[in-house]
Amino acid sequence: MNLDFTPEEQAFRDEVRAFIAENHPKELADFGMREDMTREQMVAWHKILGKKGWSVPAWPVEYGGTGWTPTQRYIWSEENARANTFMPLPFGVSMVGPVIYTFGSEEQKARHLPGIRSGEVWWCQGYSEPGAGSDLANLKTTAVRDGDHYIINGQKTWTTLAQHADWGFFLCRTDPTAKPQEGISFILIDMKTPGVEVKPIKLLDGSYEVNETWLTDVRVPVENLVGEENKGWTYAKFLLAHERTGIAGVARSKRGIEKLRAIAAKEIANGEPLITDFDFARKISQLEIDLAALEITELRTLAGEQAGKGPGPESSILKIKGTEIQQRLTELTLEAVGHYGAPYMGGVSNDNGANAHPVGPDYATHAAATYFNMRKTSIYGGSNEIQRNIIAKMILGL
Amino acid sequence: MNLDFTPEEQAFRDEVRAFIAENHPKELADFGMREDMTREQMVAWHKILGKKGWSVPAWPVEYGGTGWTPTQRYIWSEENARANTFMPLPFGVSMVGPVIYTFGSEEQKARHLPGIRSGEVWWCQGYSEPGAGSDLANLKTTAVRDGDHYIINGQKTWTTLAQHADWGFFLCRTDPTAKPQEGISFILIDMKTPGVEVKPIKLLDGSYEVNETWLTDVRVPVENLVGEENKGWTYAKFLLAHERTGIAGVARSKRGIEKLRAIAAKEIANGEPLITDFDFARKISQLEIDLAALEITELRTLAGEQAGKGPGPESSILKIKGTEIQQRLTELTLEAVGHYGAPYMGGVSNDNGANAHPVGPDYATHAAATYFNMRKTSIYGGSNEIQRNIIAKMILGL
Amino acid sequence: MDFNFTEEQDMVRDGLSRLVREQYDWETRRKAIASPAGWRPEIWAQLAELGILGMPFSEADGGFGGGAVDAMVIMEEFGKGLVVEPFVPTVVCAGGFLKHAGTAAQKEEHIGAIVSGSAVFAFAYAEPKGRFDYADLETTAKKDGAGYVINGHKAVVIGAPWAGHLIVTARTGGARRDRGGVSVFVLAKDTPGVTTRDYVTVDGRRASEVYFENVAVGADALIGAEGEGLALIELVTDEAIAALCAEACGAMKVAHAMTVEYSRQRKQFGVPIGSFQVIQHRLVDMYTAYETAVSLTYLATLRLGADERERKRAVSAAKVGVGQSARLIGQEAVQIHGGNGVTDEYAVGHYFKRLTIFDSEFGNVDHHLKRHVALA
Amino acid sequence: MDFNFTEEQDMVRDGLSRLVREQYDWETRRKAIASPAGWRPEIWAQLAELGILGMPFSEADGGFGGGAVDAMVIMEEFGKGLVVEPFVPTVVCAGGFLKHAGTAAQKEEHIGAIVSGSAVFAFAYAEPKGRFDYADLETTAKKDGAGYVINGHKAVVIGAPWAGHLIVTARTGGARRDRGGVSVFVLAKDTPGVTTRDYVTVDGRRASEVYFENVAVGADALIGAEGEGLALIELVTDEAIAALCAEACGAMKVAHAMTVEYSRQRKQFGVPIGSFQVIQHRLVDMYTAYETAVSLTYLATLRLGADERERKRAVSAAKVGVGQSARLIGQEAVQIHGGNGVTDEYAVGHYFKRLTIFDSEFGNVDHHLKRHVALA
Repeated sequence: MNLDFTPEEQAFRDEVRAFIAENHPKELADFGMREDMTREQMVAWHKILGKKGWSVPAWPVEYGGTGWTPTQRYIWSEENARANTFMPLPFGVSMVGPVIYTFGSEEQKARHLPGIRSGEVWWCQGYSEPGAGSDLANLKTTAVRDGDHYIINGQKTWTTLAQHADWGFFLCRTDPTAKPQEGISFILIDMKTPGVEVKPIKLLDGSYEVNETWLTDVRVPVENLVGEENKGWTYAKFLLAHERTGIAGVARSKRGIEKLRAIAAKEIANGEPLITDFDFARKISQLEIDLAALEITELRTLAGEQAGKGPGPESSILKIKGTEIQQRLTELTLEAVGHYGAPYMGGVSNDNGANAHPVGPDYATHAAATYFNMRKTSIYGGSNEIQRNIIAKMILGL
Repeated sequence: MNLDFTPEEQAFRDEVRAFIAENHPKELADFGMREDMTREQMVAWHKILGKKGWSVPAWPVEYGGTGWTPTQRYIWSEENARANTFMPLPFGVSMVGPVIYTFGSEEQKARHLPGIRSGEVWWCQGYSEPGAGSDLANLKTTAVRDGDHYIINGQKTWTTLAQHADWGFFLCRTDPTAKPQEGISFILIDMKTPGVEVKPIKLLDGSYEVNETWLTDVRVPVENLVGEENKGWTYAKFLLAHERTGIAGVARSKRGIEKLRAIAAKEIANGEPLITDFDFARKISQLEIDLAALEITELRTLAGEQAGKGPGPESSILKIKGTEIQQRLTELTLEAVGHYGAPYMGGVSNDNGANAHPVGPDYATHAAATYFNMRKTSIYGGSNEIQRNIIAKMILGL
Repeated sequence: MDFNFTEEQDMVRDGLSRLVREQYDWETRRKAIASPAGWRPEIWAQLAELGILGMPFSEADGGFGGGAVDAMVIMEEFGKGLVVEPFVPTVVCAGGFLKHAGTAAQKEEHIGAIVSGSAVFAFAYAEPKGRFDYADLETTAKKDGAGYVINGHKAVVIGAPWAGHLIVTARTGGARRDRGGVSVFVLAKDTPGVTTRDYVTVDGRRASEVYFENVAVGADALIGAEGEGLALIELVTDEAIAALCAEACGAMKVAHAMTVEYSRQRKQFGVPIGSFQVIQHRLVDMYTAYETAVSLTYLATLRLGADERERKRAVSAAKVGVGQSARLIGQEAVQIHGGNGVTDEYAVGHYFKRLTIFDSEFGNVDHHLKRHVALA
Repeated sequence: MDFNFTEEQDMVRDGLSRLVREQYDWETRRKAIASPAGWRPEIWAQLAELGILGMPFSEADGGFGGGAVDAMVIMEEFGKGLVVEPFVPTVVCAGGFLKHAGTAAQKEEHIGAIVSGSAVFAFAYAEPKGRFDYADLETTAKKDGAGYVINGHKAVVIGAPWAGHLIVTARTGGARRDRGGVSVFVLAKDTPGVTTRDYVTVDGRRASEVYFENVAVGADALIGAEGEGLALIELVTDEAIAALCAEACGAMKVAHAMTVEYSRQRKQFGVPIGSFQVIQHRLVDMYTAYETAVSLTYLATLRLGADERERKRAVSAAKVGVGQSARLIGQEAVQIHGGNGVTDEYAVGHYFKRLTIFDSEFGNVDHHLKRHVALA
């Protein structure tokens, strides 16, 4: 048992660091919020990694994965966070990809995996519905078989970045007579199909990153069904467990703490830099300690996965602690900027009163918006309350 | 609306202060823990107040109450805490007394209220049973009518200070066929009746303040039934609401904070008195702020009672916050004494390895024992979880 | 001791409550804060008519002889409706400076105008580098003949876009952060040399960066004694804090009530989420936090007239405790609302945003916990 | 990076686990700690036989060449059984001083005796006024010919009633709290001038106040260089902290498991309390706290060999995080056990007590949060 890198691991880190330094577009490192980026900017790094063969490290090698050890994947995350890269979005890489290569047909693999790897195809997730948040079993969207098509009707919500999506994966009820968790199917939909309508939802921070998606008599070929009909719940649970492992966000939070320290070094409180105020420094230290614990917990989980245990209910801990830390970090950052948290500065797409140019120091510009935005993290991907239910049931046996 | 004392209130405070100064036995002020006191010492102040007519201030005047305003009762608590008096125990004064004068017969009032007022008769409470903590509806103790007696059988637990008790009030099931919360009766039992057996329970801190009480074929005259048979649940709820108002313990906690400050002024941390350490001082300030809020909340509740609202579910807030503050206070006190929290020093009655004489500074002697002992406060009198259930149901309507 | 409101206070509450209910409904508010003006002068006129704007002034000064408790009653109702109109800057802050230290001429000139609704003020005290230290001023007022010349930059001046006048703090002497040498001035916003950059705040109000470039004012612009303004600023900001705490209590009450109601309506797994014990206990903890905030707001309000140490300790206790409650209630209200809680459409998120910004006004939780410790 | 235990470590764990299960059952433990001796030398002998006492020493010194991870494995098992025998004072502390800085003669004299179980040590570092500052020493060791004369009073010396030898820290020079001038000595407890007052601790161990009155020791009693002992003390106490954190993890694991089991058995309102969602979520938060503690214990243990700053930051992070987890788990375990949790009869309360005292050993949460900040 040890935490040191082997010489091989050090060499890998150097290789990764050099690759990033040479290939990552410089301008991408400077965005404060995703809201300010174009679609092209958001997929730029993904495409570069696709060419390099590094866009889907966690996938099995046969489908384009890198075969990296947990330590290598840890190094990869660390180095990307260090360079503030904009990593491939999870909807294809971490969500539908694993479902397709695990449960999909050979045709589906051949058709969809290359676009996910390369970053050419943008995916979105159609799980939640207005009446069913974390309670996915209560789905109302229906897919009715009509010859070799499904006719899909319903409304999805919180479809993140669906405004850019080429394809979506949707949970639809195919057997309305079955028990709530049965009779659900996992269906891939081309977002350009007639009847698919995407309407952005304005969020608290002024951004438009989620959408309502209406499906009205959408005709989808039956070959877009993944796995077996009515078994969608199984795939959805598989996917949620996969989604949770990435959600800890340790490397990004580390970088966030560095930025917070830099802000606190510039802000003056009672005549001295805020960072020299013991009380504020104490709160940063507490956050660092919590994050150090999370980091080791994640590494232990990854090591367990390598030893053959799949991502299990332990990943719920990563989700809970990871999001708590992200939220606390943004809260402290807002606290650090003092009065300049108040000016309203959303992203470029903001309407309705956002200030066109930043007020106050650059580092304050997005502090409030980021704090507001990050409240979502304890709600989405299975709310933290649901994660506790999962742990209580699956780990504690209650 | 104001917080200042009127001239009349100031005069009352002076009167109370003078009375305490003249009449409170000096040696009673110096006990660190109840465990070290004899029965006579525990009732000494009660008896003095009984003679003065101040032992049951909150009772209706016709039964011996003082008719004080909420402000006067506040002053009374404050002044007693200031002098560290050992106040009358609640079992007679705040629990069974109000039940008797509200629901009891004239005979019961005449027989029992004088002894409660004077402090001559010591009462204990027989509510909890080994299988039923905060869930009083699950009582197993039975009272079976046999002519003009009840024959009572069962086991009670957590009967506080029953080892000294002359009388006890017990909840017993009189109709085994009724629904759980019905069929329960409120019965007074002379603790010298054959078949009553009291066995002390050793607590974590080494003290013996609670007991198991066995009732084996105990014959109790039917005139000891309070109110109607099978209506005991109503009286029990009435009593619990009464019990909660006193439980906030604001005045005592204020005094506890003063003592904590004095300890922190003597302890040396990194070469300076601990009280000058910002981090420790911050924690005391936070406690003071929480206590100030609780104090005003209690005063608001008392003012509401005076305006005709009886002690309602709001008193659950006082119980929750009051016990949280008491627990936090003892936790900080233990923290303050550093290494000298470790020596084991229970009360004089301790056996089993407690150290015969204190180790370290006097103020450290009871720090750990008090911390351990106070964990009970969030459990007894209806656990804090039960209090939250009550608020959710009675105030929030959930 | 007395915890009852007077009949007049009950009437003020009822009247304001009606105004907010009838004229400050959510859609109307949304449109108003998104309009170019960002507020509704007609609401301001009605507040004047109802006597709200004159409430805290003495009858001798042209007001209605109310006090801190009246301001508390008013602010709680404003909090319930997330009212953006600048009562605190105008009535509590500017009004406070004028009534505590204004000359007869200053009172004559300004208080009547405030009471009648014709004058709106903003209080320019914060600076880019001063954070919560009222004495950490880079803005200077240099003696120039009988008057002063002001130079500096004031940050996040709430309500300034709507204001005709400013109260400005500036250093007339002493070194940075000295208690001595701080002075307070009143001046018209259109005084030559004053420029502003106006913007929207995240909680739906308007604010400005205010720049002073060789702004010449007369000796009559000075409020109170030259160089001795700090104690006055501390008094007025303590009064403002008590008022803001009352506003926060109003906002918390509504956020909590909305969340209780939502948890009754919203179903998951076939039952209302309010039937889950975890949600129930969290709603209870929010309720307890609200009651705690109300009690501390009473304490601060009722101690505004006490001696300095007692006043400051009570006010800091309130800013700490109310700030902690506001954080808990705001965050939990959003969490229990789930996805809907983070949308712009649902009102609850806006209560959360207002409660968030409340913390940074006149010193946050940490700042006031420090002040409380220092006065132990 | 590697998170696997070696086969040998797994064997050690299994062996110790069996010993605790078979010979350290609750009733036997209860009787032993209440006996006049307060511990069981026969257990100590078995630990020697199993090779546990020699584990962290190099083979050259007569040990079995284990390291910090081995100590972690051992301590976790001790924590599960609330084992009171003095492994930390003897093996981790005394052993640590000897192996890091002992002379060949000192090693020769003491390490073999520790490994064989014939020598028991206590570490006398705390003082009535020094709290958690190892350099705040009133105990002095004055040079006297070739040797030293020690005077002072050491507080709450864990395991001293059972010890034949003491490790003592004393000031040989410098002013109070100076980093320089601190020295470390080893001496027999029966050295003339050493007196003790023995007592029981709330977590079922034994400790002493140790008084030194003109205690003359030879030059060979000094461990390491005179006056340069502080860095050595910091290293050894960091190792002790990592070991105690592992012990706390073991105790937390059992306290949590007991509570989960209790919540399955105990009924209220006709159903197991473990079916209430509030209890479930609190058990989950305890579980999460436990996992956090384990991770930080790994971090501290694996960083004991790192450079000083990194080592101290990791160890302080662990003492903070494990201390916070210990508090949460101890308090919640008692709360969920209800009345039974506060009785002497139920084991859970004793885990709570041990986890409580853990916080004050070698610096509490606040102390280590400060050290963490200072090394940021």
